[in-house]
Amino acid sequence: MSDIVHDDLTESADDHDSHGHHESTGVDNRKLGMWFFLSSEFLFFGTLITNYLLFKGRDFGPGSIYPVEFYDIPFTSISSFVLLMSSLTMVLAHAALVRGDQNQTRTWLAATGMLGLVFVSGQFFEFTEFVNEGLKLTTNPAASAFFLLTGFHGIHVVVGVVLLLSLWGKSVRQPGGLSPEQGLSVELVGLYWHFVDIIWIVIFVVVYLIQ
Amino acid sequence: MATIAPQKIATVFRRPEATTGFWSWITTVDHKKIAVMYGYTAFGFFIVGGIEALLLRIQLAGPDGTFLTAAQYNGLFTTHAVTMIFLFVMPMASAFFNYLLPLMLGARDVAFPRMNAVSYWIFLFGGIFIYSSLFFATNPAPLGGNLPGGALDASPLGSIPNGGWFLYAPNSGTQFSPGTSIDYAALGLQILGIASLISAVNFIVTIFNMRTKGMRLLRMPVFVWMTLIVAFLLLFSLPIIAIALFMLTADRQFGSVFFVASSGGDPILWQNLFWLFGHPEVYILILPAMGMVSEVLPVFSRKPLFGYPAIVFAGGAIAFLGFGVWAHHMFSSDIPTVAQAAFGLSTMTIAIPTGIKIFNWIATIWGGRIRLKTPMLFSLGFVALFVIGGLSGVTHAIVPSDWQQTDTYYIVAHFHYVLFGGAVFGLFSGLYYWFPKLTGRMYNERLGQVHFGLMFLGTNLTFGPMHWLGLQGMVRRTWVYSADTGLGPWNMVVSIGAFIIALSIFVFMVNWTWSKRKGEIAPNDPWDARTLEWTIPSPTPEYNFGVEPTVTALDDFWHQKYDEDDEGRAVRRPEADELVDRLIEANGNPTTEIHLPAPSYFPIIAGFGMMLLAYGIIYHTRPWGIPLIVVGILMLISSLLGWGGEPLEEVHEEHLDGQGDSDHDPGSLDPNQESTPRELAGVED
Amino acid sequence: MSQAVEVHHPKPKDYIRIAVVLGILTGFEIALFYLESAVGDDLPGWVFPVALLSLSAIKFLMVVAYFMHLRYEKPMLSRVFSIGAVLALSLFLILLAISGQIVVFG
Amino acid sequence: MSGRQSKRVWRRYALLGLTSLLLAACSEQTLPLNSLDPKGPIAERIDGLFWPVFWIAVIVFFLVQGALLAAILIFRDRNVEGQKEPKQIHGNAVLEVVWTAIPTLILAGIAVPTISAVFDLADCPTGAFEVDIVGHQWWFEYSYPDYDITTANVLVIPTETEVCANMTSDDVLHNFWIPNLNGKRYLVPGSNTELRLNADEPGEYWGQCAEFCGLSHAKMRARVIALDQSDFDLWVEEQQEVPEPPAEGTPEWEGLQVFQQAGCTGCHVLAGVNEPSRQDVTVVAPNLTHFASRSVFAGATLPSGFDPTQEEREAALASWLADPPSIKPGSFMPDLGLTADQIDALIAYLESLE
Repeated sequence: MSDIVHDDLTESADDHDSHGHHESTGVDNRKLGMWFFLSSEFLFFGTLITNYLLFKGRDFGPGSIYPVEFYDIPFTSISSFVLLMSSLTMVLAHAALVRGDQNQTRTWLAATGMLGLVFVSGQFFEFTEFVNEGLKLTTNPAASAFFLLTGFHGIHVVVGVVLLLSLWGKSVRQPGGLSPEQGLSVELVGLYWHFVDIIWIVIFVVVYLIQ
Repeated sequence: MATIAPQKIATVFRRPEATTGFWSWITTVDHKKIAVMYGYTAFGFFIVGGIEALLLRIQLAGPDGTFLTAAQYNGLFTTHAVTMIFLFVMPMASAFFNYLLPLMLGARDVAFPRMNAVSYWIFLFGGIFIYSSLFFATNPAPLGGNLPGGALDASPLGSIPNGGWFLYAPNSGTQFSPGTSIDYAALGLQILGIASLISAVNFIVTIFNMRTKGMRLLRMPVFVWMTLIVAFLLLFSLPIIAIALFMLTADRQFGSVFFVASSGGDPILWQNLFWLFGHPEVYILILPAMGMVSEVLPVFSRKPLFGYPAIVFAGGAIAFLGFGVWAHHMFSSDIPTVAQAAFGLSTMTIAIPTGIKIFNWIATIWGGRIRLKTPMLFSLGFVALFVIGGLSGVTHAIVPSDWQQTDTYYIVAHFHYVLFGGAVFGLFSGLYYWFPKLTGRMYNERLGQVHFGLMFLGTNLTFGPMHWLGLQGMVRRTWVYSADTGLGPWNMVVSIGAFIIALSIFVFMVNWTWSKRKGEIAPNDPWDARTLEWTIPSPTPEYNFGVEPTVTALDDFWHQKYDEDDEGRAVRRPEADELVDRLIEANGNPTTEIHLPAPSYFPIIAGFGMMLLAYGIIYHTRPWGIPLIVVGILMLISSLLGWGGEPLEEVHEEHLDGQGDSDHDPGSLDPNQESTPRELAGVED
Repeated sequence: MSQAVEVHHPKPKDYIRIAVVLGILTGFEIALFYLESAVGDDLPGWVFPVALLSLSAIKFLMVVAYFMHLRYEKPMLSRVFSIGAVLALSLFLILLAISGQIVVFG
Repeated sequence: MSGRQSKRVWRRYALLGLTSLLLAACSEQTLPLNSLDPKGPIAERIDGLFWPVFWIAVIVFFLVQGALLAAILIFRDRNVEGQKEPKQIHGNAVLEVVWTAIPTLILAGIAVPTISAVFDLADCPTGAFEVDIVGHQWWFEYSYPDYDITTANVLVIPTETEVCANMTSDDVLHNFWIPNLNGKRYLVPGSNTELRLNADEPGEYWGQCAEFCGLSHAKMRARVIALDQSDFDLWVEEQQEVPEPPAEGTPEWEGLQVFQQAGCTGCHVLAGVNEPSRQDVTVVAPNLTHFASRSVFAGATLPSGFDPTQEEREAALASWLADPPSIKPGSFMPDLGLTADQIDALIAYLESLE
């Protein structure tokens, strides 16, 4: 914490103020709030990943089955790649908006949302497969932890898709496209989206690839 | 003044317009009104939790008590803890944060006023949700178990959550707690956690971003610092309990087996996760009180806080270390020896920053000119009692001693000295200190001192003997003890003490109610104080500051009033009285138009939707369960969208002095953003 | 949103380059997975986890630095973000350590 | 005003002092669960760790509270004209260092013996006398793997012997605590924990489940009886015998009929009655083979008192058999609706099971 303080001790809080009352740190309230929220999200996912790691190696007695026996690595690799690329389209959408290119913004926002949907559908398919093959939430704690972790991540993706599509809807509906201020919303949704992506980067390796 | 012009906006509801009366409270986004609602709600729950404590103490006054049944007792000790922690101390602290943060920082509101209102309503409905278990929950005996007479516990008291606030697995699982009462506790805590997480983000951003000109971080009052630290603790500890509660709810409702030992689940994992949150939670409860005491002691000693940076740093250190000591709640549990030793050591280190605070406080009053007014008495009481709690805390860091002490009344004594003698005394100190600010009137000093005297006596009579009882072998959470254990006499003393505390609280309520209406009109700066909230009229005007203050030092207001002579003694500047009057005058009569965030219906709808969602989850197997979930989610989404759809402020011709403020759920979208003057101003920068 | 900050942003081309690198790193990860299945027994047990974790850490940092443009923001935001990351990492490593013992001895 | 004020403060502290005096005076009472009354080497080691820390705490307490009180008394506002304002002192770096360093040193001093005790007391020594403890809602089951004995509520151990309890739980968390002999330790379902016990003298030591374990947590109590090695050997012999069935027509025989017909055998095991081989039985209730040899029953809650007479014992047993859930709410032993005659017969039978 003292590091955060340091910035502020050396520069006066009112350096950037010309008039009225604005952000003492020079970072928009919403953006600052978003970064703190994302920082806190590490603890959410940290707990879930830890659960999985704790249970994945335990012995649940004879005849028990483990999520690792069900993984379809080629399939998950593709959906991981899809999510990774959606981060690219997201950042392109934001870059286009900064340039003032409303058309491209619209396209890339839609593309990001679509890629997100593809990822979620893939996860839905994966879950269905697992359940059909006999791995259920109720099977054992390792299975419970797997479903809760990936499910919780999946819900994050769904929320992101909803946000993206509603932004896209606005950019289509509004005559001049997104306003510069809505650029901040795009930026915030982008931060959230990239965060969901980096969490998957970790999950992909820690849960799926490390044996 | 707030200009509220009706305007046509495409929202579900017409914009609320009331500025007084019932609807103004329901729709308010004013941090002061929200604070008042937090305060009264929290105090209401304090009375409930207190009555629960008295019932427990009646039962335990003598051996083999028959006043309560086992089910009632187990329910009452659970809800007593939940109520006092989550529904009293935390929201009461939140009331202070809400009221004081903007005032101490020189701001017109918090960073996200509507999120602030959402926090309050979610908290309120969360509390109602937990207590609705009285009427809706069930608490049958575990499968195969028999209750006296073969019947369920008939009274409503028998149906409240009864697994302890810690909800230890596997007792909290469906096998051993088959009814719905545990679900009420788990989901209720989840809801309260969401409310706190939202406020944590809000407070952090407020503190970082809403400081007035010149208010550098190290010029902020200690109370603001402690708020910041608490908000960080909430931000990083709540996610852990949120996931743990998700896991418990999933176990109970959807058949996962995280904590079901017979399926390979791990009950100790619950303990780890719970205390990873639970220990920082202790500091969440005590740090706000430490902040208030750090404000009160200097004012009533007429000296600056001794070692301001040390006190701030110690607060940060306590918070940081607080994350690394959770396993000391589990010394007799199934953790390896090396971990026991390591956590014993880390626990001991907490005593160091705590000591720094205590010593600095004593140094603050040392050499001062101590006025023993009620707020000061409570602050001094805080220091005295907290020292006892801190010292007994060190004795449980001695791991083998803790093997004897844990789960006995010795622990109960320890944390009540910290949380009642500490946190609650601090909160009362604050309530008396800022009473004139809130109401514009003075409380009755004599009654205040009677309150303090009774409460100090009652606290020591209640919690002092508990040390002894614990060492003599009285185990916690037992609804009866046998006369043979010889624990009877001291239990009687404890119970008498509890009623003395109750009496003192009654005195407080009389004082408050009477003084609020009939008390003397408070002078502008009744305590000759040091911080910005005393430079504005009392009660605080809706816009807080008529003129945005500029600060040049820590305790800026004091330095404006006082100079130092050659010896370093404070000397009141001749123009001080005039200055105070002028400041109050200017702040009470703004020359420019001030735009305030407009009230909104959506926060209360969001809070209500959250509660419906929770009911829906508990009863998802009933035909009306799923519809309830859907309605709850729809209410949540529609209120978030609706709230995104209404501008924070009404549209103005010209932007004169916009509220530094933007209010959005992070990630929610705002189609009318361009109409918000503040945002335009932001772009101009 | 300050325009002054936006100026430093990479061009779309740069983003695509970064994405290509990310894709290649993902390819490496998958390759490592199959390599471990094939020759894992001949190497010490820590080699593959360490390699995989390093690759994912690099990807993680690239996304954070460029796509979330944390590199171009005020340092304060990096600190805000890393508090959560570091805290989560250290707490859960400790938790894994003490619980791991339970598995070993229990 | 200020004079009266200070008197009040004094009175408060005087009262506090009085309270602590009373505290000391009452310690003569019989306190069977007193953790400050060690009766074995392990408890003594813990006790030896507690007191020095306690006295250090007392010294710190008086220093800090003394300073606080002195500050209040010396520097209170006397409310006189012309009283000078205080010097505006903002802090002192040297003092900060001092009051950081001194507690650190004290804590370091405390830490050394603590850590060594943690490691010394942690693991059972090899070759210790082994017992298995299983926690049930709401009673403790004890078995002796080396002697093929299973009993409940009363744990019998030899004196001056390192006893190693291997513990687990059948349902929820429990916590086994015999304050005179050692600190407490959890019983965790699905895993094993160890607790060492060692008693110097023969005697009866009281205990209590310390972790909240559901409705009747308060009634989950325990007794440890320590016997000299020779007495212990006798006890083992006695416990290994299978009791003779009572002669037909006697009250005991009638009790046995009730035992077999009223449903008791559905949960309770009794060697020679419904236990062909001990291993096959799933334990849901205490093994009653040598019921009469145990000083307490019903989760060690009955009979109460230190030295109950046979009449008191039988009265307690009658009340327990008549309505168990009223004594232990949630009890898995139901109210079987026994008549007074049946209860008398059962008591006669059970009390014959020495």
